[in-house]
Amino acid sequence: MSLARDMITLVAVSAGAFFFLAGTIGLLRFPDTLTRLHALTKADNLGLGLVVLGLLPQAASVRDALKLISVWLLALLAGATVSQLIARAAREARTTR
Amino acid sequence: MNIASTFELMLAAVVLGLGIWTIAVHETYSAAVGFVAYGLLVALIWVRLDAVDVALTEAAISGGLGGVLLLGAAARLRHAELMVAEVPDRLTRVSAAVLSVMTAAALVGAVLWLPDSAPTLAPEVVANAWATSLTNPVTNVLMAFRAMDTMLEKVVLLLAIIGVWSLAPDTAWGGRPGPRHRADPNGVLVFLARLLPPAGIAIAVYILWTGANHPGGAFQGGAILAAMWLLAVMAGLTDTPAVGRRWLRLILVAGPALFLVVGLGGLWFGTAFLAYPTAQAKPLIVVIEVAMIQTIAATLGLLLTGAPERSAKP
Amino acid sequence: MSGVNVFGLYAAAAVGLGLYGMITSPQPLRKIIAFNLLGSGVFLLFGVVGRRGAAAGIGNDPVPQALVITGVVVAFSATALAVALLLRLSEKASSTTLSSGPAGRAGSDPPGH
Amino acid sequence: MSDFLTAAVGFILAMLALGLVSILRGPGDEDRMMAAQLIGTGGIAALLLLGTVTDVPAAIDVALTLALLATFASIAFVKKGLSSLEADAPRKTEDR
Repeated sequence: MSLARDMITLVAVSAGAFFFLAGTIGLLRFPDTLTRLHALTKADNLGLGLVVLGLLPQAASVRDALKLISVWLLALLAGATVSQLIARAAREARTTR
Repeated sequence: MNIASTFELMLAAVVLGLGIWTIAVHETYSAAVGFVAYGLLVALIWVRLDAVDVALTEAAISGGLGGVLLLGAAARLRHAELMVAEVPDRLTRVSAAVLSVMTAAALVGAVLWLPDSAPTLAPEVVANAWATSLTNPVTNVLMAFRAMDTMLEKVVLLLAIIGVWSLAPDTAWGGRPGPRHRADPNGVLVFLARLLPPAGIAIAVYILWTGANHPGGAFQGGAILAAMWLLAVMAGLTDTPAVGRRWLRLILVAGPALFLVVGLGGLWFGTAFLAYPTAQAKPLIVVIEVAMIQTIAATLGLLLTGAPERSAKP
Repeated sequence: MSGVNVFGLYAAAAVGLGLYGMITSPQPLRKIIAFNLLGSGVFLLFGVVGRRGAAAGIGNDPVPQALVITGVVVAFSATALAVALLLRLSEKASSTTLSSGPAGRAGSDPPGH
Repeated sequence: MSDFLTAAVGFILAMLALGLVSILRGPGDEDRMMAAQLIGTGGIAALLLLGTVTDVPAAIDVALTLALLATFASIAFVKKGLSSLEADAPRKTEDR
């Protein structure tokens, strides 16, 4: 049982780390603001989600597990809305520049 | 060198890099952005130092609210600051560098040569925890053993807000601080500002409540409440209140006033100023904290919005 | 324990950096930011020393922790007051330098109105 | 298990550092606005892993606070980075 839990953690956290890697490569390599924003919000939010998924089997209680999930939900909400606002700011800056 | 200490080196390096960026970067707006990132990341160091109460405070007050305060000022001073070109001469910079390096070296010496097991008050705090029946040692120190410090700190907050308000120009005396924000009522920002504050308020109340036995408390919860209120203000959902309002002033003094009343009650009924009767210690502390979270949230939020700028009458 | 010393060394570096920035930054706002960095270094020094005082099942001496929490709030109040003074100064004098050089060169109105 | 999670914290911190370098380098303010967003994901992931490794369950509460404050800071970045305060104002070329 403990082994199975550890396996889930191992796989999910590794996958999460991979998405953080992908997001960072995107940030470093993509040419302009909008594509970099895309790399940041999509890949990193998925990475955080997988890390949360991997930590769920290690959580001490149901309450901790629920809090972990709400951390991810908050991050998703922030990613979805803030990225739009930043993208608009970027477009405005490009048209007025 | 094992994995754990490599991670610590890396965390210290990231935070140091942000610190250097904050001091060295040319533009003030970028420095303020760097400082926000710095303040949020320092919370990780505090978690590693096993001081979660401080981690919460640093993340909420220092990084979040303090960073945004500096950022707002940087945005408003942007045009004025570009004009300033008087960089200090070489001699000043070199002597400043020498002084800074010497100070840092002295502190490094202190860190390295002070005894590794420092004298500690932790056992005494634990031994006296029965007096309040709270199990979070930091809350015990803040609210009971050193309650005087915490009460005076509320007075400092009050003095700061009086100082900020007294900078208002005559035309806006007692008026509303900050500009009136507007946003598309069907837009993304308003959507977020309607959705996030309920969750934020629930989390703030949870942080206040859990502070009795686990890390948390009125400061951290109050800072979250202030951030949620400012979010609604930035989305144009609500306006800042005119600072001359009586209800507002009542909220601002409620926390320290209740603290003072309880303290004088200790002098009257008990043995000393701020001495809680043991049986009622926990309810009294909870009542003070509930009053304080409102005062703290209002004070922090209003400190961020600054001096009144618009007349109270629209 | 050696790992925690890394943060002690970093805290000393932050104090040095903040001090340097406070002396050499020409803009007052940068001085305020540097002051906050210096403060953060001092708080971390408290944290490292408190970590060494871990005892009785508590990972960090609660008394310095409480002092740091109080310190963070007081530093925030001081920063808010300093920023308000600075904004008012820039409105009044249209210049944010602290030196007595020729004032009135900078833009008169803060943006955002 | 603990070694693996510590290594994961280190890796995510390294990614965070590289990402911060890229974001802070700019060139524009719009790029720098992403800084708080990056900490809202990468920093929180590192924090949650760290809390599990060092057995500090309250780290999750810090993560909740960070998530809220990072969002707040992001909105402030967007608002303050623009010359006008109308970050989300309706305009003619809106493609909603």
